[in-house]
Amino acid sequence: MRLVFAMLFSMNLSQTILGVTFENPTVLASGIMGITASSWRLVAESGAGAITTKSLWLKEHKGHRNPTIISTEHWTLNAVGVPDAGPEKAREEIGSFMKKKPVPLVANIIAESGENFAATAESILPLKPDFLEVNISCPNVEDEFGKPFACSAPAAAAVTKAVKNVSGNTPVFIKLSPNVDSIAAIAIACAEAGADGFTVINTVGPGMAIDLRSRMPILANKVGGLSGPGIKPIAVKCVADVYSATQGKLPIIGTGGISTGEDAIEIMLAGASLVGVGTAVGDRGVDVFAKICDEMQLWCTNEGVDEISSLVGGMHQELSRRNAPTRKPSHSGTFR
Amino acid sequence: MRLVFAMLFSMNLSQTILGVTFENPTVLASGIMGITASSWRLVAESGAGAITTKSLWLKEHKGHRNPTIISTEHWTLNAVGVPDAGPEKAREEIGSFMKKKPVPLVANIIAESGENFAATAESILPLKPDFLEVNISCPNVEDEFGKPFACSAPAAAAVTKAVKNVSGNTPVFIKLSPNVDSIAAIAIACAEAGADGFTVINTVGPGMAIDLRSRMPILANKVGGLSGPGIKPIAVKCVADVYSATQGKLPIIGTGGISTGEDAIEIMLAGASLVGVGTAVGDRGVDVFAKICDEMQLWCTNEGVDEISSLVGGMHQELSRRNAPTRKPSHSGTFR
Amino acid sequence: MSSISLQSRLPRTYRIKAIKQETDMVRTFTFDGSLGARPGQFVMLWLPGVDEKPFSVAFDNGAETKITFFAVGPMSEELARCSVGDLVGMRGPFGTCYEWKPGQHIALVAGGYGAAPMYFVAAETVHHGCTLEVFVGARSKEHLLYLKELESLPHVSLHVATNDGSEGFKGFNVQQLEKMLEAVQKGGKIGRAGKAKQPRPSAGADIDPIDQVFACGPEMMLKAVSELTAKYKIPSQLSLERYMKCGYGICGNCVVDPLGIRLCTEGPVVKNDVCVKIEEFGKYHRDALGKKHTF
Amino acid sequence: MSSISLQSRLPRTYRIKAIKQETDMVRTFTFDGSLGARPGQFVMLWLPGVDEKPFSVAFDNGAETKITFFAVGPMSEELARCSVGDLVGMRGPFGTCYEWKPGQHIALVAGGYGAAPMYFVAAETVHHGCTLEVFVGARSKEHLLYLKELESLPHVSLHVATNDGSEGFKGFNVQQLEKMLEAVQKGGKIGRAGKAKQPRPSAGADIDPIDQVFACGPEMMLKAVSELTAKYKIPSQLSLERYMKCGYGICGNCVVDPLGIRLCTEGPVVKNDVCVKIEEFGKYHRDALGKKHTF
Ligand SMILES: Cc1cc2nc3c(=O)[nH]c(=O)nc-3n(C[C@H](O)[C@H](O)[C@H](O)COP(=O)(O)OP(=O)(O)OC[C@H]3O[C@@H](n4cnc5c(N)ncnc54)[C@H](O)[C@@H]3O)c2cc1C
Ligand SMILES: Cc1cc2nc3c(=O)[nH]c(=O)nc-3n(C[C@H](O)[C@H](O)[C@H](O)COP(=O)(O)OP(=O)(O)OC[C@H]3O[C@@H](n4cnc5c(N)ncnc54)[C@H](O)[C@@H]3O)c2cc1C
Ligand SMILES: Cc1cc2nc3c(=O)[nH]c(=O)nc-3n(C[C@H](O)[C@H](O)[C@H](O)COP(=O)(O)O)c2cc1C
Ligand SMILES: Cc1cc2nc3c(=O)[nH]c(=O)nc-3n(C[C@H](O)[C@H](O)[C@H](O)COP(=O)(O)O)c2cc1C
Ligand code: FES
Ligand code: FES
Repeated sequence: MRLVFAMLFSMNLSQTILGVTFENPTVLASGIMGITASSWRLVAESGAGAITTKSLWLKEHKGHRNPTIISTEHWTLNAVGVPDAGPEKAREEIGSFMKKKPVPLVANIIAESGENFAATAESILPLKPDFLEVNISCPNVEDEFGKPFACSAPAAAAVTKAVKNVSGNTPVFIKLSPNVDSIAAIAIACAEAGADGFTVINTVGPGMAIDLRSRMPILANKVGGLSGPGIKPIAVKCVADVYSATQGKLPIIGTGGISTGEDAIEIMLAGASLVGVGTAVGDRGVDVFAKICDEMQLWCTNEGVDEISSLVGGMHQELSRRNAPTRKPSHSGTFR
Repeated sequence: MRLVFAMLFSMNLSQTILGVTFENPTVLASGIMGITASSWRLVAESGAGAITTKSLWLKEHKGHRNPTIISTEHWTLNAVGVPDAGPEKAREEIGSFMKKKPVPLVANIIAESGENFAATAESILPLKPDFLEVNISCPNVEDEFGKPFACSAPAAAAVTKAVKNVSGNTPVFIKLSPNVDSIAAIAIACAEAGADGFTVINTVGPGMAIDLRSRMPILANKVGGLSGPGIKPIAVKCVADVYSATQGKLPIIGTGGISTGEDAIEIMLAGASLVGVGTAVGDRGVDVFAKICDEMQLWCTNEGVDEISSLVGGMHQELSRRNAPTRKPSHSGTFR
Repeated sequence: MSSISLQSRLPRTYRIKAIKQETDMVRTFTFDGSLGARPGQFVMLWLPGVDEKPFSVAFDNGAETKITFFAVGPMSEELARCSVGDLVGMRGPFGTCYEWKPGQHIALVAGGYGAAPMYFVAAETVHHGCTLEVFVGARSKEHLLYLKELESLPHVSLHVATNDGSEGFKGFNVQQLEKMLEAVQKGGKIGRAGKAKQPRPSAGADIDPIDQVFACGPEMMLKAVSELTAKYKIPSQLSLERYMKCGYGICGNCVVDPLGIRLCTEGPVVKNDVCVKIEEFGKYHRDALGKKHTF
Repeated sequence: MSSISLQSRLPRTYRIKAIKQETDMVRTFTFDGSLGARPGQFVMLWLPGVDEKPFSVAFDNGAETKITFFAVGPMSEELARCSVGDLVGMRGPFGTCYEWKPGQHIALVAGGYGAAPMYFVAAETVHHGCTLEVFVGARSKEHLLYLKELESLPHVSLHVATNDGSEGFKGFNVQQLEKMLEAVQKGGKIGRAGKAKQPRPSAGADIDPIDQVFACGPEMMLKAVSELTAKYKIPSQLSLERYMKCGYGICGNCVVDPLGIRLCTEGPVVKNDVCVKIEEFGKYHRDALGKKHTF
């Protein structure tokens, strides 16, 4: 199937972003099948253009008890609590993946303080990840650490600066939260602090589901972040906001509810250069990456799009073309 | 069908809240089939326990051009822009409804300033609505008026005070937005300003959908609020937060993604006394109210629940019973 | 959530495949693709950057969809400026459709762009062995629509009326309808105004009873048809229009007094026994703000 | 999103209908209701306020679901404290199931709680006219599970083994399996250890060739079965366990080296030709943090 398509539509999905070449725009989102090198390899073989590790801590970190992940056809709620065995395992798994690297690797790091973000980055950088992704937006550790850094412009900027101080020439992507008054304001603060790119978005909410008979919240953490098809419009809006707030100068990994090739194209039109895929792995299978690529190629071929990069930010260009220019980034840079 | 159920399960769904008796907990949410007395009557005949008017302005107010409402099986996006013909029509329609009132009427008001909220309330109060619902959370007029009042505790409190100054003994429900750092903090501020109850939640996001071929945002307003099944976990979480932040002392109209009797029971367990239903009218038909009531009765009968009010806040009671008490309202009063 | 599977609630853009200039104010667009619309149903037509409004489906054969529109205001005038290849969005189909039984003898009454959906009805009903009396009316000759298409159908007797008599009967098509209903009642003959194509055996002789009447056009015409068919106790189905936004029953803009029914959902095609209970029918309609306007 | 319609990913609580004390450490819960599980599949069992973990379905007849568990740690000990009427959540069914052809001659190898899912397999396979050689093993007599249930089935030859010889063959059930495979290969006879219920005509005489071997139990037993069936070139299906959280393929906790397959999705029942490629099989597994632990 994959092959047939691949042969029918020879359109090239590859792009080079900040010096790194991606065979296609799909990226395994952090926290999905993201624990071991074997897992990353299978995902790469299943068609992903790049993989992202599960968030990595400076020290071993326990997650929440189960249930940690539940879903319906409309939404997925998760509060895994970012478990991690620590840097030794990270070195072993990333090291083994890099030895024979099938696709670029994005190392996602998390910490409870700016210094520890920097220290975690330092512990990972020697493994030569292609990008660093800084998770300042996890809604599932508020218990331990309070509101995510991504909810405050100064805090987000401080973490960005701390990581940039040690990151050398490894591009640093800041992973933003949709659960803020103005994601554009946060993006501008991070950009001024030196961010090289953004991952937009982390999970939405958080939300809660209750079991009627036991009257108990189902998640052990009681609340968890929303993901899946239901959040796509929020992801598209956030990507559009960040793109216009940064005048499209910084690459964005558009993530949130992407399940099909058309979803991927939609979020690229909003401003994403790469497309993160998480929850859809559970809905369409691990070969969702190949499926999305086939669907993108089919669509692009039918519509006569021969440069995948020509899609990036296409909505903004169309709006200005119709001289209904999108508001110049006002304080909020939000679309109106 | 309805009748059959009604006869099989004689369990009583009625409650009296702030002196007003509701035959069942379902309430037509504002903005859905909410423009005329004829519309409200049909909804009442279709089983709603109460109806809410479309948001009413002090003066005629134009909405957005179409497309204003779009949806998929996962989400509905709307940016109607709160059109309203103004107080004369409101008086005519509400007046005609009150003449032979089948169910309680909640008058939903909106304005661009605290004074005008008060003025709008004064223009409506003579019509003797059962509750006033104050829409400080509409995401679709930010263009005209900036961030909703519901996004700032002082602003929300100021509007509440202004309305309470003129509302006499008509209960005032403040309609809150989920798109804030801490809905609990906003609720506490409004409660201290005299709010008699809350409607939780208004739409989520906002979000955006893009047409791939034209590369244009589909909504004329470019962005719109999310509603429907995909937002239920956020609504349930927000209701739980507001309930615990106000120690369950103020009634809540739980609204957001409610389509079935089990959804209604879930949000009541989170702390809602009444249940708003909007988007589901488009998915299950205008008789969704009767369907939800039948499903609630069926469930309650099977589970031996004979007092509908015993469901309200049931999750909080269960959590304390298991002495895993829900965090006492911390600043954020958020569940962890 | 069955309704969802039956209709698309998210517009998808299609390229205009062909444009036909019907009269100087009327055009027909043809799109590749079908939403599976039935005669009488409508779609929400979206002109990106302009507006989105309801339009009756003028034809849908499962492969192509046609829309016929009058250029009368902001959106329709923009539509009129579109060229082949331009993108127009559609979502739907929405609303009720005309209902008939195979072999029935049906009178179709069309005014203005109503001729378009009526042609769609005619094409489908003759498939089911129905015979049709089609009454098409317009101000004058040059405003008549879909005559050729209707003539091309079998089992169709065409009755044309123009206010100025520049073609066919001078007056309103509803007057012609009334003549026929009288004749039918009396069991007597009627002189046929307008060219009755391939007259059926009974032509000129006794007219078979009319099983039902379908009408689509200006509200005053519909009102006349409603009263007429009520008087003659003949079932009729009328296509009523009100200001529409969502098209699927949640915004409430198309609700009519005093029934509270939504014409995007319980309509646009409404049986006359319901129409007669709609007090605002022929009196007033509401705008985008819900304000009343008398006809 | 087909997968969703096939499984529930949101736990729903059921009241425990019956509790059977199998041994002092093992209980079986019966729930009213079915998730439509096939033999070998598992459900995520949720004890509200405690934890949620994977458990093999011990029986599902479309109306009732049974779970058999060992009280060995925090969650299972809490489970053991539950009484009839208590609420337990279930979501699923998840994972692969055992696959067979009607009329096959299948050897089932069960260790520990593996006897429970193996009884479910046995009950289904005999329905399809299969004949079974069931090898049940345990430390000693009092830890043997599901013997009565297995005996109650037709076409089942039961082979019991205990490490201490307190019942049946003294040693491991895999040794008995090996004896049989040898015998089959030689086409020779074998003396039957354990009580072979209603011996089939061929009993004591030549054993019909074994078409395939199913195994569920401790990893070291599975490893032995894997090597044995590879050596005798008999297809086998083994139920492998790894730490599981989501149960439907997104958390990645149950992924095995070096294949990267998820045992909640591509497993738990894995064909031996795949098992032999899993280098960590029999060597190590990972905990909730992804840290390796050797067996
Ligand atoms: C069920 C239905 C089917 C229709 N089918 C056709 C058709 O096949 N061909 C056609 O030319 N027109 C059709 N219309 C009318 C069409 O929707 C537009 O009203 C028309 O194109 C004029 O819009 P405008 O913006 O160009 O002019 P405007 O000046 O905005 O409108 C002129 C008049 O049209 C009516 N109108 C405007 N907007 C709407 C709306 N959103 N919904 C309903 N009425 C409106 C109002 O009475 C207004 O006074 C239909 C309307 C409905 C409700
Ligand atoms: C596919 C599958 C089917 C299973 N079927 C059964 C069954 O039918 N009956 C039964 O008694 N047990 C079964 N288990 C094991 C069960 O899930 C629990 O591991 C067991 O109940 C012990 O959990 P605990 O919290 O009581 O003790 P713990 O001390 O937490 O666990 C004891 C050991 O069990 C394993 N374990 C713990 N948690 C998990 C987990 N979430 N996923 C996988 N392994 C875990 C670990 O190796 C741990 O060392 C199954 C496991 C899997 C993966
Ligand atoms: C089970 C699960 C675990 C996740 N873990 C992480 C994580 O460790 N770090 C992180 O930055 N994001 C994490 N996320 C968020 C995803 O990377 C992604 O941003 C979000 O799920 C939206 O994308 P989706 O709708 O495609 O899943 C997780 C999401 C899910 C569903
Ligand atoms: C089409 C539409 C129009 C709405 N208009 C209003 C409004 O005028 N005033 C208001 O307070 N809320 C309005 N809302 C929000 C709803 O009242 C409700 O809070 C929200 O849709 C969540 O509930 P639901 O998922 O059941 O629709 C509107 C929602 C929709 C979908
Ligand atoms: S158009 Fe919205 S209800 Fe009819
Ligand atoms: S348990 Fe989550 S991937 Fe297998």
